[in-house]
Amino acid sequence: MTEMTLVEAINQALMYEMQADASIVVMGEDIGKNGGVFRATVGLLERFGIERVRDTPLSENMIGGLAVGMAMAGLKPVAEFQFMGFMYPAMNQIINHAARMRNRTRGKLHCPLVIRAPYGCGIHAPEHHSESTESLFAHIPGLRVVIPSTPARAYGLLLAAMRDPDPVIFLEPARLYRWAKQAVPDDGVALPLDKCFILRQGTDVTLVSWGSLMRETLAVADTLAANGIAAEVIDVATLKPLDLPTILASVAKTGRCVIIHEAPFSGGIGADISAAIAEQGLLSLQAPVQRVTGYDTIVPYAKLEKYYLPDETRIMAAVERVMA
Amino acid sequence: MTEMTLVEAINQALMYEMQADASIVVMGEDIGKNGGVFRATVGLLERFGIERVRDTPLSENMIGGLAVGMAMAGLKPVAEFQFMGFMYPAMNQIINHAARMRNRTRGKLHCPLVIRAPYGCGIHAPEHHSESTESLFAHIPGLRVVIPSTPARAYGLLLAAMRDPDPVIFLEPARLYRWAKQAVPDDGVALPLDKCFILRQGTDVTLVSWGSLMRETLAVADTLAANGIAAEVIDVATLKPLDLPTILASVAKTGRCVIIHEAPFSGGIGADISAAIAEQGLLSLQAPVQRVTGYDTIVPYAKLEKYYLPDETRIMAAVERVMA
Amino acid sequence: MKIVANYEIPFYQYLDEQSIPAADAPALMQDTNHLIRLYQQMVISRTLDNKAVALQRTGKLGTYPSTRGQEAVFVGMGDALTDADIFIPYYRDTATLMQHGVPAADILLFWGGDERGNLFADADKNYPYSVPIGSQLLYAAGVATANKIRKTNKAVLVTCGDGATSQGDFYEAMNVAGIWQLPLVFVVNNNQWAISIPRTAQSAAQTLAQKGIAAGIACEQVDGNDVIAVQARVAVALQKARDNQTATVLEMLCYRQADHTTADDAGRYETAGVREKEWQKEPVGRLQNYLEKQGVLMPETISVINAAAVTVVEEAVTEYLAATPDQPTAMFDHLYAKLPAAYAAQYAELKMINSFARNG
Amino acid sequence: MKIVANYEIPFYQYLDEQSIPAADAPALMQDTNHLIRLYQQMVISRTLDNKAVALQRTGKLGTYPSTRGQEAVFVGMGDALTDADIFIPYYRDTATLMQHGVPAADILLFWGGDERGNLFADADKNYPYSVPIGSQLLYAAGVATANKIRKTNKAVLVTCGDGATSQGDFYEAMNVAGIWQLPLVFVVNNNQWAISIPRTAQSAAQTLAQKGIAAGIACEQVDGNDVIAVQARVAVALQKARDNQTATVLEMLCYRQADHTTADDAGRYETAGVREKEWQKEPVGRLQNYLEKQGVLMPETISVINAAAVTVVEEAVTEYLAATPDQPTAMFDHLYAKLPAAYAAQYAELKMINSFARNG
Ligand SMILES: Cc1ncc(C[n+]2csc(CCOP(=O)(O)OP(=O)(O)O)c2C)c(N)n1
Ligand SMILES: Cc1ncc(C[n+]2csc(CCOP(=O)(O)OP(=O)(O)O)c2C)c(N)n1
Ligand SMILES: [Mg+2]
Ligand SMILES: [Mg+2]
Repeated sequence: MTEMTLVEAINQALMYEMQADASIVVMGEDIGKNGGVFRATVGLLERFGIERVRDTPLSENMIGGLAVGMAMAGLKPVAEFQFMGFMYPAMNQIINHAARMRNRTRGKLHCPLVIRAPYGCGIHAPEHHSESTESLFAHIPGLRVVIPSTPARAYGLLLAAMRDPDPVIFLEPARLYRWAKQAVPDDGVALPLDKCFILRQGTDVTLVSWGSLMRETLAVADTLAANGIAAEVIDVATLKPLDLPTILASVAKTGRCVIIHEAPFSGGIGADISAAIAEQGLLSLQAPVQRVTGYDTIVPYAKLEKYYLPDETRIMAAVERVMA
Repeated sequence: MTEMTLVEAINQALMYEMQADASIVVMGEDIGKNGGVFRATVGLLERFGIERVRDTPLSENMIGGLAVGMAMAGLKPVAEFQFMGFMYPAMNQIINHAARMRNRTRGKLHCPLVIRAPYGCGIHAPEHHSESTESLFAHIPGLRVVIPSTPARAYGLLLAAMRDPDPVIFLEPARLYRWAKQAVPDDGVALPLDKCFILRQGTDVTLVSWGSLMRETLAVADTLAANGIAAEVIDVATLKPLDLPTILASVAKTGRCVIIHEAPFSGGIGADISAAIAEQGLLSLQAPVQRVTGYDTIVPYAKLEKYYLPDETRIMAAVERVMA
Repeated sequence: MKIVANYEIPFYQYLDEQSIPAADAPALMQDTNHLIRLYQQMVISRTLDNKAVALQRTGKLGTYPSTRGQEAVFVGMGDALTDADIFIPYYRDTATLMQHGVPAADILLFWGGDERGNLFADADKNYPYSVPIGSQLLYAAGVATANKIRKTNKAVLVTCGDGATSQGDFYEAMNVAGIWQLPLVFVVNNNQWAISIPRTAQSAAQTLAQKGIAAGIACEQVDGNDVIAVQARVAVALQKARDNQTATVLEMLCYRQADHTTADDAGRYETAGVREKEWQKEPVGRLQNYLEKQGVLMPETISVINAAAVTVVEEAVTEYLAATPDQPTAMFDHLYAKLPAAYAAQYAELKMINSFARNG
Repeated sequence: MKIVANYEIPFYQYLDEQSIPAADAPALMQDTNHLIRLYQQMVISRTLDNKAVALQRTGKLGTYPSTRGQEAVFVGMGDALTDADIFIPYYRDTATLMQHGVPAADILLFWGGDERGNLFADADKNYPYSVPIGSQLLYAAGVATANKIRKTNKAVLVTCGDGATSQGDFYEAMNVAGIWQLPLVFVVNNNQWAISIPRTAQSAAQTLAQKGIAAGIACEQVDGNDVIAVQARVAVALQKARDNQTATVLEMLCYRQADHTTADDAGRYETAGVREKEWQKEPVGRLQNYLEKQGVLMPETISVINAAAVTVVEEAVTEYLAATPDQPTAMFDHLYAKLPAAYAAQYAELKMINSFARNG
């Protein structure tokens, strides 16, 4: 079985599902001949042709609108946005139409579309190439928001997103695109879209994260294990809807929780999780929940971005605080 | 002293500050001769002329961009969006430029603009006229998000917004525009932009809300008072930055807290507040914090919207839960 | 310096303000039965419109946008559309929807504040109203793209107002329609106002039609008070869309003979006398005059047509007013194909509160 | 049917591919000193560009967008701009910025991933780079509006690429510039590519210039490999902006003689041989030929110009590489005029962690 990177797994999922489902149309800027700026769509044009692999004019609002229309008219558009920081022009179509069309028409029309975009900092790219604004979408009823953190989960979750009858915002951690390889069988098996993944069982503390910071979170769990502390590690993966029961059950067991995300603190999804733990699990908590997040500021340009991103030191310090 | 409605207080603040500060330019759709669809800008055109009271072409993205440019070039634009549901096309300019220009240029340029929009449901308007998506802006570093709930606070906070050197999203509860009148001296005195307002002192429970639901929240406090329960009532008013110390101090005193907002539950700012109370005030809490919010769905059209909006019954039920 | 490109904007009018036919008028000008059908539809449209305004005034309908004076635009389009075409309206297109199969009662239900007023929505025929100005133009391009990819040979017709042409959406939709050769017809209902903003304050472009030049698509201006010109030019554009897979933008010149909506008061911004002057061009009388001069429309027939329109409208009103309220839980029933477990508790709470309300 | 509007798109070229001057060439064609200055600036631009690419390849610079082959566009504009004009660049406009007063070292600092590379920003002269494609066009309209309101008599010049013309922003900015009569000049650097998407896939419009017709503003196509035409037409447009408060859009035809950025590989999508063919039209050689044929540019002078350019660039590189790193806390220092108390703890944490890092 071939080992592959996260971005290769994305590609494999697109290939698989385009083959399986003729209604899928992949589109975006530079996704055709160029294979996408991160090479996620490499080979699709050659295999499926220009009707189904469509380079678009340079307009994100238009891409959003096209996707909404195509979805309503019987196709399954999978639109790539080059970076999450360039999704904002499409917010109107996403919020005011994609998320609402099923409800508006009481089910007569719906918007089975997938919007893919790399997100997150740490790749030394120019300004606006480093956003983690998943909160903006996770607040919108009618959407699903999904963030994979490994090649295998990227494959299974993207398949699920493409098979879901409702709009899915699928955010890919650019920093992990080529980080580690993993065997990803091309078996067409989708993963559930509203379940957290328990990556490690543990009894002492629950570490909750998603996307790019799963890497540091797992590293911290390793260090803790070496020190005899068994951390339970949860990859939230689907941010909307949020699978709180899995998280709550874990914290009920461990009594301690650290939430780690890259997005700014204020309005981050960490707040939803921390609030739910406190409101529903108050009695089982042995220490206040700790959140380790991006700062409430703008991700710096390449030279300083490493100071923005939560690292193992900051996560470990938080673990120490909940264990104290 | 004249008693006036909230929307009249907005108008008074605009009048005052345009008189005081020649750099203020008010603009938007139908804000000139028509005086704004809610009449917030009535009389401005006649008094200050078409250079400073500018009806724009029908394009929100353009209004956002114009405001950013005008602000950088030495004016203080105050842009009206007709409804919050029509702000999304301007997100790109707001998030990618207004919020970042000062940081990007290390202070050489900045964006002292105010974006005003009515928000919230309950006015029997068509779809998209009922949004409460303040969370989307409150997550963005570099912005301020302000929501008044009375004529006097609308006046004082809007003055403060117009005097602030950074971009302010100023959301006006449409449901309260003409609800109650209040004496609002035209004294040009601004209110602080990063402080919660304690509307009532109390020792038994803290009720935290903002905007349109302050009305129901205060009504519940009245009912509670009649039953011998002293509720402390806080109008958060500025959602970004969030004045947590005031809220935490109150909850430290009362040990119980109910947060009430109109926006959907998931990703609502109630989560930030609840999480902070639990994380920082765990020991003083006598019951888990309760949140009473809009449902995680799309605000229904006029006929059903009353079932969406939290009412006194739902708030009271939550109070009973924390008091139990 | 040399000239590398040249463009002309044509204006089509087949029946002028004095109801005199133009020399180049299409065959439709002689097709009496067809013209009487158009007349009838305009009468129904105006009758429904008057009724809707009255319902709103008495609290029986929500905010409503009148179509008064714009009947030729909506009816001409509705007539040109075939059953196989797809229609994507903005919020003012009630007449076109009715001609394209939507019951008048649904239209009232929508403006009454009930999502079930959108139940006509159908990917193969009519799409729901769009309230965010201009946004429908982009998803219309998506619908046209899907139909092109799926080789359905359907034409898509999408509409917007003059104000909407200032949105980037309008341009972006035309641009992709041009480069992807989409079977898409854009109709701009230029009723001269976007709430209080006159057409002349939206753009320095001499015509709105010429905006199509920016996208390399065909563009025409049409007398929107001349239902014959509207019908004929829309029909031609739809045919080109079906046959050649090309896009067209048509600007219809008319005048909003009413406030923007029932929530508006045009008295604040409309110069006195303009509306009355523009009324000389209004479409219903213009066609009626022509048909009368032709001797094919008698006073008795007009009475019959008016009475029939009243009947149609009254039936719709009765049906609308008889509609039982939707369930509060409907707000969750169609949020997702299947409500995620995460929202089950909210659903249950809403249901419980409401059952109390019903019982209590 | 009658024709109600007519438009023509002119194309300006004063020095053709064979370096032969046109009959209608402006006085600039005879102004040897001025032409040599233009030549010099293009040489500096190309020298800096080569150096920047080399720095990136050796890990000393971040992703960088080459301006190779587009020197006439940027230098022609930079020359036409006066000190009193305001320039609003997109991300590729390094030469124009340099001519308008920005030190080359700042440009390197920006592409090195340091916000201080934007320290030239100044509401009265140059605005910072804009990365979200097309967005600068709208705030440029805002800057022009402010200057018009403030009666500064300044002209504003804003630039974008061919790909950017597909954004609604482009159209919306032109539209408001038209209706508000803004002193604003739009220059489209049509280098034929938006990353891998050719100009021909962006729009069915025969020229990008004609997009201005949609906004009722003047529009021209210019040979963007002819620095004389670029300079002259931009100068005329700026003058009209200052004198008449009117907007113009200029499409500059050139060719991107490089990958999109150093992160791109055009080999994946660019047809072999096209770049070489287009090189026949490139601007630096074209002007050099002309000046040599005129007998005003000697091989020695060329050597001197080249050497001087190398010196300018080397000095900038030295300064850039010597820049001490910014403080991590800088990410908070300019977030607001005064950091709200709510973020003080985060600031303190960041500062503390960093002081450990420095000490430890
Ligand atoms: C994006 C957006 N902005 C603002 C509004 C509020 N609004 C409703 S109708 C209207 C004017 C539309 O004018 P026009 O496009 O000419 O259409 P008309 O109503 O005249 O038919 C405005 C500004 C809206 N619905 N959507
Ligand atoms: C809104 C937005 N979408 C996508 C990108 C990614 N991107 C960077 S440059 C570019 C192509 C721009 O082409 P063009 O406008 O022709 O300018 P050029 O780079 O050729 O000078 C794209 C798609 C971006 N920066 N901003
Ligand atoms: Mg109109
Ligand atoms: Mg280009």
